[in-house]
Amino acid sequence: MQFLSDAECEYIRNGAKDGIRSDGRAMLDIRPVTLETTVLPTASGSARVRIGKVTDILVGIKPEVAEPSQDFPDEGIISFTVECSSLASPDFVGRGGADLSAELGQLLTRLYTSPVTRELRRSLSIIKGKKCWILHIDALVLDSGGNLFGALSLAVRAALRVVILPRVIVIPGEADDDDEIEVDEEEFKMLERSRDAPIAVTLASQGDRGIYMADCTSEEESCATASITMGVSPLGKSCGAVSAGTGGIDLDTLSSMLKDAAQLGLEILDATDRFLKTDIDNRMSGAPIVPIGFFS
Amino acid sequence: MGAITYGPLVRIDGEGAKTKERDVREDGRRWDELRPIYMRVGMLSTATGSGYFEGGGTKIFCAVHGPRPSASNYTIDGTMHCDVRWAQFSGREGAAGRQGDSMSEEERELSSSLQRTLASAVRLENYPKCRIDVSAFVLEDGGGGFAAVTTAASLALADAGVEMTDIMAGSTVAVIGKQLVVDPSAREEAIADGTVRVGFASQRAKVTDLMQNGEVDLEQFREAIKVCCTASAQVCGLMKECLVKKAKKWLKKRGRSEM
Amino acid sequence: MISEDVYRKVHPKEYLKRFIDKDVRPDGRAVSTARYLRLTIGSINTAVGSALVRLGNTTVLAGVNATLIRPNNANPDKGIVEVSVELLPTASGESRNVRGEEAVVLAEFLRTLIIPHIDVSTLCVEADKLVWCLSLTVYCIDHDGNLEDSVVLAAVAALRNVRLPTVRMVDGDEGGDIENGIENTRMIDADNEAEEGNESIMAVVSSKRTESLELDNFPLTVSFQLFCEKALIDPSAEEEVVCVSRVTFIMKPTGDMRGILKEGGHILSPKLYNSCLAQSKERVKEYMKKLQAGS
Amino acid sequence: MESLRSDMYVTPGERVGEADKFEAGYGVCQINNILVATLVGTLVQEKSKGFGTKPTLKIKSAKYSEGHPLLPDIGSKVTAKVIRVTPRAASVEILVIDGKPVREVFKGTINQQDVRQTEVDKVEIYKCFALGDIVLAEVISLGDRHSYFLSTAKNELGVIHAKSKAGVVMMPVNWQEMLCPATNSKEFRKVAKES
Amino acid sequence: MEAHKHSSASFTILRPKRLSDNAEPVSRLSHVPITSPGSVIPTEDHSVRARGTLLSCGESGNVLTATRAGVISRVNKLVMVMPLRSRYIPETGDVVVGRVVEIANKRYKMDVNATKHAFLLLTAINLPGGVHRRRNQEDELNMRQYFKEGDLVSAEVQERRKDGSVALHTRSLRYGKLSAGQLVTVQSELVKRAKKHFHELPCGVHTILGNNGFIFLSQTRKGAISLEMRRRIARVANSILALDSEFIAIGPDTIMDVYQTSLANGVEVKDMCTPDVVKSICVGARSMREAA
Repeated sequence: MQFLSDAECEYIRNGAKDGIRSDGRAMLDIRPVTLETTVLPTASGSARVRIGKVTDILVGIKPEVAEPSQDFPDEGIISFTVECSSLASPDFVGRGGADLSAELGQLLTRLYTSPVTRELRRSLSIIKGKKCWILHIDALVLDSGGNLFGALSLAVRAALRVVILPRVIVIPGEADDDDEIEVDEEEFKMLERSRDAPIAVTLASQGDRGIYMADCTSEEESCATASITMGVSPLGKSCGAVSAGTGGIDLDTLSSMLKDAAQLGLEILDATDRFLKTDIDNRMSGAPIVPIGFFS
Repeated sequence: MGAITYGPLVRIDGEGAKTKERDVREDGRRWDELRPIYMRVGMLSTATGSGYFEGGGTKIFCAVHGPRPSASNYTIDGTMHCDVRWAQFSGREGAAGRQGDSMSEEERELSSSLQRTLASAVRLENYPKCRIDVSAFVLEDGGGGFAAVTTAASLALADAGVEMTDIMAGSTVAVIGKQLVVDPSAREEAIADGTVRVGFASQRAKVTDLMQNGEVDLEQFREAIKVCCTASAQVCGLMKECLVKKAKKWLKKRGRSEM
Repeated sequence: MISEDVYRKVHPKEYLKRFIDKDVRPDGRAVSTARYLRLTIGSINTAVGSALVRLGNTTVLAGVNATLIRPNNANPDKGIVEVSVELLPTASGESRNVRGEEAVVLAEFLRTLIIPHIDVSTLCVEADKLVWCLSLTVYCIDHDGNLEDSVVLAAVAALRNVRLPTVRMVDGDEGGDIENGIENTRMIDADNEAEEGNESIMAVVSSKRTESLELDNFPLTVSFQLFCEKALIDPSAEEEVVCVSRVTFIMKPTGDMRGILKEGGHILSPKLYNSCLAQSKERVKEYMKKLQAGS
Repeated sequence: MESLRSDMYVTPGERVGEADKFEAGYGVCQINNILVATLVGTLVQEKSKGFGTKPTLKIKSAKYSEGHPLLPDIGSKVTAKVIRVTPRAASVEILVIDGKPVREVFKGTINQQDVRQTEVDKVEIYKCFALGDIVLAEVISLGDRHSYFLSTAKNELGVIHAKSKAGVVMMPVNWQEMLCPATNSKEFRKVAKES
Repeated sequence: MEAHKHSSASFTILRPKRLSDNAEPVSRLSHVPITSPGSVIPTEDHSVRARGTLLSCGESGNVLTATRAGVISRVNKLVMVMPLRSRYIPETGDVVVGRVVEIANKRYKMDVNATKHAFLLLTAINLPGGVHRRRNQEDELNMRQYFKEGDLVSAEVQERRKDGSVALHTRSLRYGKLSAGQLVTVQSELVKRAKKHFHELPCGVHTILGNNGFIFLSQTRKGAISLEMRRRIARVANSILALDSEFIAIGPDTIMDVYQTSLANGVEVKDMCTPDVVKSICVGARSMREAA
């Protein structure tokens, strides 16, 4: 966590009261996002998201055939590993990085175990109770300049939108239990239901009633008194929310924050879906994809 | 060992409960009714302050140690450390960390969540160079375990004589279909579409901690938060009674000894 | 002049000595008086057996979890009992691991005492296929001395309180019928990944818990702290810190002595030994009364 | 002026008055012009100390007697036990603060220059304190990250209880010597002047 | 309050550009003596090797090779390779902006974007009111009253000690704690050493160009900051960041050029960080630099 002097905090707070932020944005404006999918040739689906010039997240998906969990026999499994690279920031070295990684992983797990993604998980089932796809989603935080939750959820969603899974053929056995599967390495399908995947929106309050901002820079984050992060599904439902910070938020502000978060989430979902259309089309057509590279 | 674990046996599937459209709940409560609550403070001898909360099947001990010298770096303000644990047999699968050492992910998350809630009211600036340790232990979780931890921890802090600008209580609301269910039991929690948990500072009327799981409509979400706050305010009322009762006892005892 | 409080803090040993010389203890007890014991059995609904012991301020909670597992290859017809003791931060305020050593010692002490008295063969549902695994966890919630006695008593009370559901092994087909027909039963069905192949175990577990555990001739302990040629029964934390020598009598429920454990360099004279033994016998009667009243 | 009932119990967060009418005392804190209680106890109103000042509201804490110092503060008189002696300083454990035993032991340091008032440069710590001595001292600073800084410079501060090498409690002879009644040998200490 | 909120939020997604799209013609750089590790540095006799170079055995006797990528720099007979990008390397007399990270042992440890924390001794600061006296123990105990952890302080590099540590001082009225403003961080190479580092830009924004790449922006006059002034400060900040990403030296003239160009092009403040816009508004500044 970057730490600021009281004077800088005050500057940011007073600016927020006037509705202007240090980089000229209005309260709910989001910095330009740079998004690229299929950046990793070895992953089945991948995406890299950068927000502003700093926040930089890379996500790769690796599918595997496994057994479904006992509690949800007809669903596949989406498992997350988030790693905050200690190269990115000295804060990520040791405990700080581990804690943040855990926090980010928890949020993703919360988003992707919620009922809004049930159909997505069901589409990963192969044989009920016996075989399913498990998607190992590895996220790497390469650099942090605020709004990690938003960037991470966006990257995961984008990677899911373009992930391809090999076709699986079920060979019926003599008894019910003896079904076998064969993975066809030639033919691939995309995950249609990944359109259900949610996005996380974080709004941070600076302590003043009714004033809060979206997509905070790390400076703004370190002087925020409280923030809420809400998962927004494409239907505008909340699918997991957590708060952070010790300031507390009064009810009216909170209520309006939730409304704005939901609206902002829908806008982001809409914009990303429009943006990703060409990526998805390319992927479907099987056109070769040349990653642009890391230094762009 | 190659053993296959089947999970605790005490869990009974709640299938069918969802379809039952009744005016009252399984335990006969109204939808907006809390379970009977029992609270006590100051029953642990080694701690500076302690609180016990029991509501429905949920039973929680919470202890506050300190202010004590901080082992870490010099800090102008005091620091607070929270440690929330579930007993192995608390009935909450996966919540309890493995024996002995490390905390489970959930315990870790909840500990930092509790720290946030409490730190919003504790006047840490009055405890330079010191740390305050708050440790909670859930003996049994019959639903709403974490919300109750917040309540128990607040009681313990107040009992410890730690300066606070407010009293916090937690409460949970489950969304089952269209219905908002206040203070859900473990069974209701299991069948809910989504749950909303709020830590609430009653005097400042501020939400200090918010957590939502599952899937909830925006409107339901906002409504649920309001309902949570109302429920928390109710709990806060009871907490105050409990604290004042204890205070009277203390002062009476002191009055005698000073005479 | 220093006040009593200050003297107690600054010279704890001299403070205690002044009391013991007059045959009184700082909390008002006589040297041979144990603290009041409260025993609450079966208060935790989510555990198959539980007990809460309050010995003065010392508070200890024992609970038992039960799971069905595949037995150990070495002992296919024996269940498994796991014992662990944890000193919670509520008692010490230290974060975990800091007092891990003390907990490990207590756990080992408890394990050696308790395990031989549990008939693990009664925990077998079907040899080679399914047995019960009981895990007994004892949590020390408040530590005001004499954890040994409290931990052992809580563990014994919790184990005596264990009620397990009946388990019946069924075939695969039958299992399906039962699942649909009878309410409140839970099916257990899982692939057996052993080398025998794709054999699966099916069992039906009743919702009522009736089967209790065979546990007879269980151990009970009575501890004394040796100080100034005197034995303080049921020492408090304040006394434990000052004294170094400790004697623990391991007793049978009948009041007979089973063993004795002594640590520290002070001499236990035959006279003192006899007096301690007599006190232990009385104490065990008290334990038994509470155990029987609770169950 | 409104008078308060003596048995008015308050809990943390409870509003007790306005800042323009009252001063915030022990257990009361001001948040945006409002005074709120921060402790459990009874509300006490103290008359204003002089002309133009406001009366003070404070809490009589249920748990502690009034103004119970939980922590060492600058100016507190503490009783401490010496746990380490180095040529530059003596490390102590603070056991009692202003006559009240502490729940948690705090670490303190008596630096060479704070042992006595005069000839500060000539102080030899070994001739002032020994392991296990009980010392009366005063907190002069919150110190560094490990310990509070203490001083025994005043006459009435210093060693109040010490055992000789023979293990016998010694009697003070003068401000820098103590006598062992068993062996009749003298040992050097910075002795507190008994009042 | 409601008025300036809830205007529909802006959200732009960009596709990254290929490196080749951004590449500049190599010819423009040909006059700069750039080298890379292992390359032989042409030397005259009796050259003295310095940082970034290594004397190694070549086919025709000993040759000087570079150990890092950068610009070959010669001062009389001294040959060294200055890295193109590095952390800030403090030199005596530099004006820097630093952040207090720790207070201990009569000194403030300051983050100045260098490889090590610099330190500011209690004796090297001006006491409030400008009193001159020996610092006593009381001052030592009250160090937090002057600067706290997290505070931004402008200072001057007093000296680089032999052990590599860097001492700062604030013994001039223009140095000291910075308030009511915003910090912009850029690559330290872009802030050239100059006579003046404190500038009042024509738009009313006060800048402190720290040699270490920390640039502090605030309002020239005292008092409350108006909305218009905040916009200007934000525009200056974004101008500086644009220069930084285009690797153009940062000075009052270049800043103002970007500032004016962006105004003339009607670019909104918040849009000043997209790559295309950055390119277009930096054109003037670039040519200005190249002319110079």
